[in-house]
Amino acid sequence: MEYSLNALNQWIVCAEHQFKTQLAELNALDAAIGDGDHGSNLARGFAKVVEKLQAEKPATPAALLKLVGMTLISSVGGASGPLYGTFFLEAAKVAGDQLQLDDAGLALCLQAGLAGIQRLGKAEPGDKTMVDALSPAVSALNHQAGLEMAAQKAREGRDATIPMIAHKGRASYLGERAIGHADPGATSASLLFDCLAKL
Amino acid sequence: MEYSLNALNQWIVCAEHQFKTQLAELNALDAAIGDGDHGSNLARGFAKVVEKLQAEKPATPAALLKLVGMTLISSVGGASGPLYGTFFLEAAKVAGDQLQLDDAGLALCLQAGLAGIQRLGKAEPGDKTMVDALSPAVSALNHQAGLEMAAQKAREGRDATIPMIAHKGRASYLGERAIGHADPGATSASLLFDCLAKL
Amino acid sequence: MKQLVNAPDQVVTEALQGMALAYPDLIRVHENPHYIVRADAPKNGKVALVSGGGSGHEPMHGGFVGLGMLDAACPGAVFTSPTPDQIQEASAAVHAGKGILHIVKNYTGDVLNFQMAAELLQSDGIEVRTVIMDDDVAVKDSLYTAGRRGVGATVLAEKICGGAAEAGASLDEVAALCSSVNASARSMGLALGPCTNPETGQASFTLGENEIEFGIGIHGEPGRQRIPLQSADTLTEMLMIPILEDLPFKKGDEILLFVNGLGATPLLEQYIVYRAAETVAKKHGLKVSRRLVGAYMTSLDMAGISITLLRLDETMRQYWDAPVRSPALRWGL
Amino acid sequence: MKQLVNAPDQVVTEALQGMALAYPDLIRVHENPHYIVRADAPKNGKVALVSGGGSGHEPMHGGFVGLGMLDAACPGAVFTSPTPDQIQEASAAVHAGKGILHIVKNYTGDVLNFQMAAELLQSDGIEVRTVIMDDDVAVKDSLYTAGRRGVGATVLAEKICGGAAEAGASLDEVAALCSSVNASARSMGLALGPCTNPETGQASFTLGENEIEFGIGIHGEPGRQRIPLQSADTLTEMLMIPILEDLPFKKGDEILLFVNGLGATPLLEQYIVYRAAETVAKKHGLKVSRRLVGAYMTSLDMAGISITLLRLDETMRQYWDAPVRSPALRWGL
Ligand SMILES: Nc1ncnc2c1ncn2[C@@H]1O[C@H](COP(=O)(O)OP(=O)(O)O)[C@@H](O)[C@H]1O
Ligand SMILES: Nc1ncnc2c1ncn2[C@@H]1O[C@H](COP(=O)(O)OP(=O)(O)O)[C@@H](O)[C@H]1O
Ligand SMILES: [Mg+2]
Ligand SMILES: [Mg+2]
Ligand SMILES: [Mg+2]
Ligand SMILES: [Mg+2]
Repeated sequence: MEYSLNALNQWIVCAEHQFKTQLAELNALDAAIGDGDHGSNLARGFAKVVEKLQAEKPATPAALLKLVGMTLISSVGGASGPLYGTFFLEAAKVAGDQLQLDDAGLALCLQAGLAGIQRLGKAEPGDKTMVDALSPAVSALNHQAGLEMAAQKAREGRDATIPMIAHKGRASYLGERAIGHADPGATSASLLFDCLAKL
Repeated sequence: MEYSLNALNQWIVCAEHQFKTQLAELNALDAAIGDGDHGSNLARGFAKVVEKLQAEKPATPAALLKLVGMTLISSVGGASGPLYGTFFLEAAKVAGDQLQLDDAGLALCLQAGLAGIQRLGKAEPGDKTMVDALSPAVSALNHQAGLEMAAQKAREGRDATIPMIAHKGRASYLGERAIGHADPGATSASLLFDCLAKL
Repeated sequence: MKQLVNAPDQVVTEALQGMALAYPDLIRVHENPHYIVRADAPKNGKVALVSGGGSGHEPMHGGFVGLGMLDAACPGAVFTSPTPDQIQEASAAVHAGKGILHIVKNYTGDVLNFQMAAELLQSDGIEVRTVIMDDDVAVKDSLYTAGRRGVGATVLAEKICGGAAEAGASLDEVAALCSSVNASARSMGLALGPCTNPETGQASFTLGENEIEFGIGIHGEPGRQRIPLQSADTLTEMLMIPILEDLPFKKGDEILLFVNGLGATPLLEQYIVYRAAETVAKKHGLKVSRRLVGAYMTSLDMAGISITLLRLDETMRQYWDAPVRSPALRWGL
Repeated sequence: MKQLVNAPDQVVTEALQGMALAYPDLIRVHENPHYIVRADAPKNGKVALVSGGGSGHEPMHGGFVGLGMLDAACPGAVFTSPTPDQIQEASAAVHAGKGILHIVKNYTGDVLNFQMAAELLQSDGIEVRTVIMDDDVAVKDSLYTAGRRGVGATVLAEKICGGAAEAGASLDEVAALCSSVNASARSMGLALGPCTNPETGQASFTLGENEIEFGIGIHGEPGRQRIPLQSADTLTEMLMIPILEDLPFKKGDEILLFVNGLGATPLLEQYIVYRAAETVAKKHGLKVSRRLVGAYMTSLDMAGISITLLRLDETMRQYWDAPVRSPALRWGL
């Protein structure tokens, strides 16, 4: 499959829609083991992103991904702002000046994005963060398993955070009390891959 | 009937017991149209009074009534402290150096006490205060109707405050919202007369 | 309701002991009876300012004891005015020969107890003046009520008169200034929820999901009216209009605007209300020249606010600006 | 939950506008992005101190902007750290050529956003040092967590470093002093009830009739442990012991004792806790030489308290005592 500028745009618009409609659910997940704002944070950030995409109409996948990353960084705040922001910025770097991405290209971009998140946040799989959803999903893409399978892996990764103790982010303060709750960042990451799978 | 030092002492001990056991009820009445402390105020004051009576063993009715009044003034605070304190101080003045009071003497004492309350607080019957229970009760005593009848009149006076709008004390801030609640001070006054009737 | 207390009947005593420990350089606390005095009392050459009232309104009044404000404060039981002997002893302890001003909020209990104390002091040859504060416009007709309550203007009067007393004003002058502050100030408040008296453990009233008490006092007594919650701007305007009309405040008046948190209301919300209040004041042509925002007169853990406007003259402004050094208000020193 | 707001998404903006109106002589508020600077910024000849974090902790940090304390504060959305561009612009606005100290509470979001901002500033040739505050002993093992949270010591560090910066200390000196305050301070808190985020309208957690959250943070995140309510003295001791043992504080140490109300807790209760805390400190042979009691770092309308102990050395004591003139802390001026 090929991912045109238009497709990437659709991806982000879908994500914006997801975060807006799942705002309360994401906040509730975050309230259980964090400070209850993850949904509000992403809804605010992606609303701004869509507004900017419409105003600035970036001309390449890289420009689009960079715009998304910069906007998230400057409008989300919290832990997820710099982390998701870096995800898109690093992806943009790999996208270079290609006018559209193929499957392998997309996988490389998202792989770089994930690496950026891990460099910044120092989280490993098993720490109960967004990395637990992103990592298996990106890995599926790397193995040409397809978007549907990647999204499936992201959801499994999210579910796998439920029994975990957190070692990063606010949930890590709770010790064993974090057990039994899905990580909000892993949940939002899986929503991102759900949107990718809809392309 | 004659009221010995002992009888007056019993009266106050009964009142102390009543206010202690009715503390929550008096507070609840006061919460509805005031600040919810009338029971606590009187329980605190009369506990101190009984403590002092036991320690100082006053020798005359006047000394006893004065001790009650002084102690209420110095330990109750609020509106009811000075008012009930004055009631007993004024009664003490009339008791003079008599060693016991007869019916007429008691009536004169309480009449003076009521006058003291009205001089200080400027309340008239109908203002929804303790005066509404005290006034008919004292008047019954003045007409030699007996303690039982006086207590009965005090209870009727208390009940008569229920439909009233208040013109004195905290309840006056409420306007029409005071309607439907018995005045806490009228209620405590009727308890005082109930104790008198038990002598 | 959960509270950080030990024995309910020791709340005031232990809190006072805590204050004594927390402010050793500013105040001294006396027990049996309870009162708080300036660490350097009696302060020669000045009129002594004494106030008091029920506890539960902290920092008022104990937090205002110090240089440039009160000489003594008498805290009663929670929401219960202090007793005459408490007031008498506190007053005697700070009297420095230039007389005593009692600043009394207009509640039956406070008025009666301060009145008795004043009589006791006068019979000991100490000169006492009393000013009754009654700035709450929520209480409409003083012919048929115990009269307006004393609320936020009390904080302003204590600061301004404290400045004057520190500067050497006579008892007559300080009393006249206090009356003039009272006559030039108006207040009104609202509550979003009740408060809980730690001595009784009971909430003062119950409100529906979406109800507020409008025209609230500061003792947990219900307000004048129960109305639905509205936006901060609307509610602020609803408080401001009766305040403005009552004095009335007139175009061009210079004012001090005081937005007061009643206890549990976050500063974030107090600032939103302050914004709305100053906006309304300016729309009415007033010149806002001095400001105070914060929880200075509380009702324990009540959520809500009150607004006080004071029309300033030059004397008031000067003594408002004068240095103050108390636990709760401090500047210039 | 009822709150005094207009539009939920305008809470921070309108509150900042209210602050700007309330303190025209002390601060200036910038919108888009949001930040607060000293009215006289940039202040020549001094290191610029910048802090920030989510809103909802007022007066921290905006209330600490002013002479002798912060040069700028960056408020994020409620409980959400500010963004890098906000921090960058605020820092650039107050930079006076002597470099910038970022005082950052240790939360992933704050750390990452300040880190990005520092990189942006450094690439513009502005020297930036960052000190991460992490004084909360409720978070045990930083190997397996995001590390200890920054809480009450932040207030103390901002005051003390502000004093040093005002006195002309270099960036290295101010940064070293800040690290030293952090290394010498320990804190812990508890909540009797949740707080309600005005942006979402949701209570942060639900507690039983008689339960409290022990080891609470300041963002409405649940604490370390849910335990039954106990007396103020017992709970204070339960907070004090882990604090004392952690540093550890030793017999003879001179300390600053800071009892902080989390929002809805009345001063009456804070004083009761202060009394208990100073008593425990003295029993452990500590010399309490400086004190702070009040709601300086809040979680909106959360009922609860936190306790912070700082081992003072002479430098810290001197700069603690130095004049400060900010909306929330003021003395000597
Ligand atoms: N160090 C980290 N590495 C990767 N992800 C992290 C890290 N810390 C936190 N997260 C993610 O961020 C999510 C929380 O984001 P959000 O609620 O928006 O920010 P905050 O915690 O600042 O309120 C967590 O659920 C987790 O997935
Ligand atoms: N001016 C007055 N004259 C007579 N009684 C009064 C007056 N004002 C108040 N009271 C009585 O005092 C009672 C309240 O007493 P209490 O609750 O102890 O004091 P406070 O109102 O100061 O809290 C009222 O119910 C009323 O009966
Ligand atoms: Mg969060
Ligand atoms: Mg009462
Ligand atoms: Mg009372
Ligand atoms: Mg957050």
